[in-house]
Amino acid sequence: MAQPQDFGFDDDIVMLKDAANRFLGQRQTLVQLRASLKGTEDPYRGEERQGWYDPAAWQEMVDLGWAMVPVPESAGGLGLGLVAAVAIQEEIGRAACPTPLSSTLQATFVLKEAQADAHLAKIAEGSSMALALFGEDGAPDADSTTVTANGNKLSGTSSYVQDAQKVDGFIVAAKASEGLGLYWVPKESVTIHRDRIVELTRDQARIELKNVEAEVIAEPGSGEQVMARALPALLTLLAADMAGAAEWQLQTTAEYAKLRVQFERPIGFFQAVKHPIVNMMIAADETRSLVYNAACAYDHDPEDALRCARMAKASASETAAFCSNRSTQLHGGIGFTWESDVQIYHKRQMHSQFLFGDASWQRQKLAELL
Amino acid sequence: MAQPQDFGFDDDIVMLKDAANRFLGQRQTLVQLRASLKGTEDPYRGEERQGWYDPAAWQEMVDLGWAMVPVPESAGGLGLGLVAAVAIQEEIGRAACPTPLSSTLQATFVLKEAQADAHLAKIAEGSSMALALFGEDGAPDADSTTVTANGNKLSGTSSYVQDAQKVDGFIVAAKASEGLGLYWVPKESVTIHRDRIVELTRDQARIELKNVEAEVIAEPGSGEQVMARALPALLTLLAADMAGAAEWQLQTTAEYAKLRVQFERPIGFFQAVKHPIVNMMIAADETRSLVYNAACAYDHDPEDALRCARMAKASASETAAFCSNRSTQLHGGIGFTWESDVQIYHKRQMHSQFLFGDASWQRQKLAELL
Amino acid sequence: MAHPYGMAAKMTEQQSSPEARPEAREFREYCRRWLEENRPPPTETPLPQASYEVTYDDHRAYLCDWQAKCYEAGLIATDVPKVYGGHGYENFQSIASDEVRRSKVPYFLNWIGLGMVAPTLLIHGSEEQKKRFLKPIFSAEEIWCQGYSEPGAGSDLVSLQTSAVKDGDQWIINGSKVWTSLGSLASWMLLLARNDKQDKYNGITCFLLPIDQPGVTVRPIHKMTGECGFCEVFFENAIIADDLRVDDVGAGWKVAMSTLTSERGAAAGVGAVTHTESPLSSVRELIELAKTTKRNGVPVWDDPVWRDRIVKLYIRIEAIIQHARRAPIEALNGGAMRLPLQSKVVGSEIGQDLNATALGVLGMQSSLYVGDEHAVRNGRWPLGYMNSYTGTISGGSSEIQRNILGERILGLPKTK
Amino acid sequence: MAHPYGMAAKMTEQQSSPEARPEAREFREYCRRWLEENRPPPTETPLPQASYEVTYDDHRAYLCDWQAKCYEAGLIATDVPKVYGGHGYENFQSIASDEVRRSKVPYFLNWIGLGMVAPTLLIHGSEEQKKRFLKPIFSAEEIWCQGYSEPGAGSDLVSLQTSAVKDGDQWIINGSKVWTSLGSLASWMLLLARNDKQDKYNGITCFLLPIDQPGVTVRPIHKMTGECGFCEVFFENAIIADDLRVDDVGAGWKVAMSTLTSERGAAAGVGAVTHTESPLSSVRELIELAKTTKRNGVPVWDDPVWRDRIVKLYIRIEAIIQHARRAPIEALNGGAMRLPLQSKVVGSEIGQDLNATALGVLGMQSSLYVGDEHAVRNGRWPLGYMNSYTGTISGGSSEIQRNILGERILGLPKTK
Repeated sequence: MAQPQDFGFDDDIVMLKDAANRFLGQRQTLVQLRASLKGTEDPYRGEERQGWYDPAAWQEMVDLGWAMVPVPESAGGLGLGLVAAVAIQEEIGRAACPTPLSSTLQATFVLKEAQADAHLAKIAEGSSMALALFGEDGAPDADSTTVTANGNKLSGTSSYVQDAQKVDGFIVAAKASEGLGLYWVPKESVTIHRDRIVELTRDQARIELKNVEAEVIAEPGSGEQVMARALPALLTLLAADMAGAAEWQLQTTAEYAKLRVQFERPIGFFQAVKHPIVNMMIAADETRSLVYNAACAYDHDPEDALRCARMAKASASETAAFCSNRSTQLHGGIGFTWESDVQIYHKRQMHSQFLFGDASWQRQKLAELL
Repeated sequence: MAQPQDFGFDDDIVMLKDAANRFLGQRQTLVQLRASLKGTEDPYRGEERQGWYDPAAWQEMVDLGWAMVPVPESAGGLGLGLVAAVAIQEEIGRAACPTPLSSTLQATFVLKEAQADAHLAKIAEGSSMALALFGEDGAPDADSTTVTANGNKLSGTSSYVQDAQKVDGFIVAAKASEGLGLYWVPKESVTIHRDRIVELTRDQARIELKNVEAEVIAEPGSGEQVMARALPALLTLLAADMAGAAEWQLQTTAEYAKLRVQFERPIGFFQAVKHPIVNMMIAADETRSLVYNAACAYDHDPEDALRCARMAKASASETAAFCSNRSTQLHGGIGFTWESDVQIYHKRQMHSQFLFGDASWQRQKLAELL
Repeated sequence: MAHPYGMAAKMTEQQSSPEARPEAREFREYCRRWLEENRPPPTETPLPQASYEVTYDDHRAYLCDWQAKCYEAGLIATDVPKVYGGHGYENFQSIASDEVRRSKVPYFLNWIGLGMVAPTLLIHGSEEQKKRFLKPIFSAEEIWCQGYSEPGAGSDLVSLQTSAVKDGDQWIINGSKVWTSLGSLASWMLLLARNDKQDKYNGITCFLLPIDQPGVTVRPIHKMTGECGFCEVFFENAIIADDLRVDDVGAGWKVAMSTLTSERGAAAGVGAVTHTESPLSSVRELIELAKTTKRNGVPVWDDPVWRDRIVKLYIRIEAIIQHARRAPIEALNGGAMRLPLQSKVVGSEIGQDLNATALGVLGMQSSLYVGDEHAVRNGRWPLGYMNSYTGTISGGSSEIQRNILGERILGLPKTK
Repeated sequence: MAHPYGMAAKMTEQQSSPEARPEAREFREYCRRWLEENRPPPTETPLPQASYEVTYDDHRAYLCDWQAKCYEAGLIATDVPKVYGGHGYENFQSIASDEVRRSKVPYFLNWIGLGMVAPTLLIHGSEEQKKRFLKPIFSAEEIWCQGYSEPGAGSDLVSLQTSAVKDGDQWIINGSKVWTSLGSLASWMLLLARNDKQDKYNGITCFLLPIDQPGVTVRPIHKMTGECGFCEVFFENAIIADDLRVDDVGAGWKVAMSTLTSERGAAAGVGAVTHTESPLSSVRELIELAKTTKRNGVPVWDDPVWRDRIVKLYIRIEAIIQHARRAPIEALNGGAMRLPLQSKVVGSEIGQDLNATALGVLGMQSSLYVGDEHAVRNGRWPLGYMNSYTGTISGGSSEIQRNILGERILGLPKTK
């Protein structure tokens, strides 16, 4: 299938990306996040940390139409596809913004592949939701779930649910005798056990379901296929977030290297600093090009979407690890302090690295396609 | 079993190592090697290249007693073990010296494990021999051989035989119905098909055996065990050679970086040159320490010898690849020319890297021991 | 060992994309058909992997012939005005070069002429120079080499010492050049020489030097592969008429930089194609190699450690291909030069890694070289590995490239 | 965030080797027995992984108690002359420290006192200073911190700006220090301050600063782990009596260097033990982790790609252990300082890689941190990963270490 040479980044989407960049830049969410973290720093004796986000910003994003961007027109959305969603997600990653939008965008693509227009319409109207797919071992397959479905009743625990405290409901993968099914449950009917995690910009939880009444999104037995079709979008969204964060890490480290003086020179003068920063750029750029390609493939050439998405996520995971490592190292002691934003991005990238499978997992799966 | 804290490098062995260093330094074998290569440079239209070595130097080495160093006293040797042999081999590697001694030292340990005193005695008297173990696919197991034994008659072809044109005879691994056996055949009874290889300081050949009369060294069925016991010594000798070559690569590159001026500075001033050279040192030193440990383990703690030897060869292969790459890169155009000795070491290291299995092979086998 | 500009060209290889203009579609169709119908028979001894490695006379004759044909057919100098011997099309050159690469026909021998001299002359040459020199470059009647690097001036080009002294209406040249690709085949050299020792940057002048004269001696240098891929050139009172000077006296550095840093001009301008293997075809070949190379009866591809390493390369190469797609998109490229300036360092390092990985896949079989009957593809992989250092060293080493990227793209302070 | 000298000590851990002297064998036996019999019960909240990460008062009390006991038993200050509070043995300290590490008992809190201040005083201190300060260091009655780094003087230590102005028989101190490990627990600081702004190297003096005085403010800094592992210390007309000056006025740089570069003095001198985990025990733990962590029912260790990566680390760690064996052998060590000067950069980088690899083995489970009931070993691996940057940044970053190695060992020209 012919793909547009410009990845489908038409003028509208470019404007959307610019607007997201400006909006997130102005909100300075991290300043607010820091206030919420006050007193929780110490992992042994600090207060309990909550999954903070800015509800006002979320409402504004809904009002700006971001949540409905990839929702099909049939369900009241803008029908702009993954390329547009990736444009937003990259900016969210660059801002390391805690927001239910990340999970909601992911959920949108699962719902879209399940043709669950009723739930898509809810998203277009401002409802948020997150994916609950994984079992306790965190294997990056939807069929690692240990939740079971008995008719419309779900029981069990779903692990590693992202943004659990921020969303209105969950799309739960559950096993029935006919195979994997996908279900929607409202926040109120589950018990959320908050994980204590390293990452500061997301919350994560195990959600416990005790014979909970659920709405079917994909009938038992069809869940695998729906997830298989949605997976490229999920991997690509995540990779886009990581590409945005990597670009932040690159630019912030380069700026620091221009300002920080040691041995009577800005440290960026020294090749031991300059060359690793260049390597950060090389890594970040490889990921970005692969992300745009993957988004475009999902929208225009679904046959090739999985191959492209695995490449994007594999590259993003390597880039995230490398840029996180170098950004902390090259900031010297400063980047190692709680006060520096460098550590916030470092942790977000560490977390993203493993979500839906790390680089070597993606490569292993990719090899099967070559 | 208790190992000596000094790896068994007693004063005698240290003196032996120093003497080898001086002797090989004085011979300047590479100058003579270059003369033999004259006219053979061009791979498409050059003259045939032969497996040159300096027979006079070899005779001197025999006279100095190097060949008998690891030969047991029961067979007329010095009985000094692998630590002493490694001391010599490291210097051979540092000099990139083409000599039948390398193969002969390896053969000695196979014969020793086979308790083949008669053949060991020949070595003590100045006879040279090489190992013929591998089948055409070059898998680094003695049982990859495709030579078959029918009684004392051998038939088939043995591939990747090192120093084939330099030695008086071969130890051939052959399969009989009872299992693997080891055999000695004189040079005269085989046909040597010289390989055209990249490496300049060794020769390599396929040797063809047509119903050849052979002397049994290890009875059919006992060959696997003999080779299993000898393998740590073979790996360690090779790793020692590579450690010596890596040290040459390190020192030569460091010297060049002090002399070569660009941008009004010796290039070693620039961290883009300085730091990779330091990384060469770090790599070379890791290999050396592991080599001495492996040699000592073989001599004093055979139970642990294989683990130690696989570590040494794995490290040596990584070090060889890295130091070869950096030595050529940091010499700029010069290191890329035929005239530079840098390319001779680069090729020797490339070759050694794969002999008896590369780094990832060693690690795979090592993992089974952990 | 001049910069293999083909690398940049390789990097910009793109997936087939729907042509905007119908006449462009038609031209592509024409190129494809012509190349199919005119594909030359293979040479007796195989051609080297890249055009800058050619040294034999029979290869030279064969390749000059081929280039002349392609020029006649309009695949070279496609966009150059007719008055200078070109074909006068607009924006068709990239289509022609694409098709040449895609069709796996031989590369063009006169790549320095096409890739560097012609673009330089088109910008800086006098009207007479353009009329005199361009056509024989396109048709490969005159082979060109480049005289920039010197023994003491490799990465630090501006420290070159070869002197040019004005003597009436001619210049007297003394000194030497090194790493001169095609030096033994060329009749002309694009030369940088120093007319003023006091003025480092403004004391360099650019000339067109006729090589066949008593004052010029060319000595081939063997590479580590054994091939004589480049030369040393010595000048002892060599003579150049003043009308063979390019641009003003002292403008040489400016002239050199405008060619060296202009990706479009240097790489694709008049149709230089130095490789017909693309990174994508190489990595596919590597995957095939891993699937067919067996040790103990098991394909190397079935070893997850090797597979992982190969897939890593595969992904990076796909990224490079997507770079080419992204580079022209202003909203996504992070600045016009950010991606193009990465192409040489990234492409050459991945290429080196790819070749090194192939040696690992081959294991002991990688020892077998050109001419060995058991060597896989006649030693292509060890040959390719060794030649890969041309990419990481020449035309601005990887170290220099990283300085340039840090300084020009990220605004870090200059190392020197 | 002072240099974790424990790293150097870890690197010199050796395999059990037959003792040359019978009295040494006997002493080792004694240490082993004593440690077995006196192992303290675990703390209520777990101790941090290394002594330079301690910040809580209950940990402080527990560890001071433990150190005092070990001092009484002769495991600390083993080789220090009795007149200074030591035990007066000869070459027994390394045995005692070995056994402390081997037995996995808690580390010693006063590691800066033991590892840096005591060796400095033994070489540069006055007789009075030795008699006054050494014993309370050994017994942990007085905890010490170190005041070298400043906000503007990290890697470039010599550019420090904290001023010391002589006023009668005392000095007035103004300025600030940063990355001060144990800053919130210490009562004394080993301080470098500038007495002469004109003379960069010879304008620095070393002092023993009492922290509990109005002119000194200590502000804890949270690390990325959330722990407050180090402090900022501000001086506003802080006062030091002249008899608390170490060595001559202006000799501070010399004093600092003699401790910083003396491996023996700093690392092992009087028995500083900052970690009880060795690299070898860590890699064994990592292998165990890979064998027990399952995804889709399959142990990660059965994935050859992860196994290969872990075995790579295993080999490098064995090399470090063998380095310690090789370092004293003149014929094999390539020079006395070649291996010791590598230990910090190599050890800290391998440690970082090891922790990062563990996160990969854990996959999503690595997200679970301290206090999460499902976290593997209460978040030890992500905690260890983040804290590993202390090793690669502080006490001379890896970049500075490579300069030192290139210049001091290989004789390359100085970068600065």
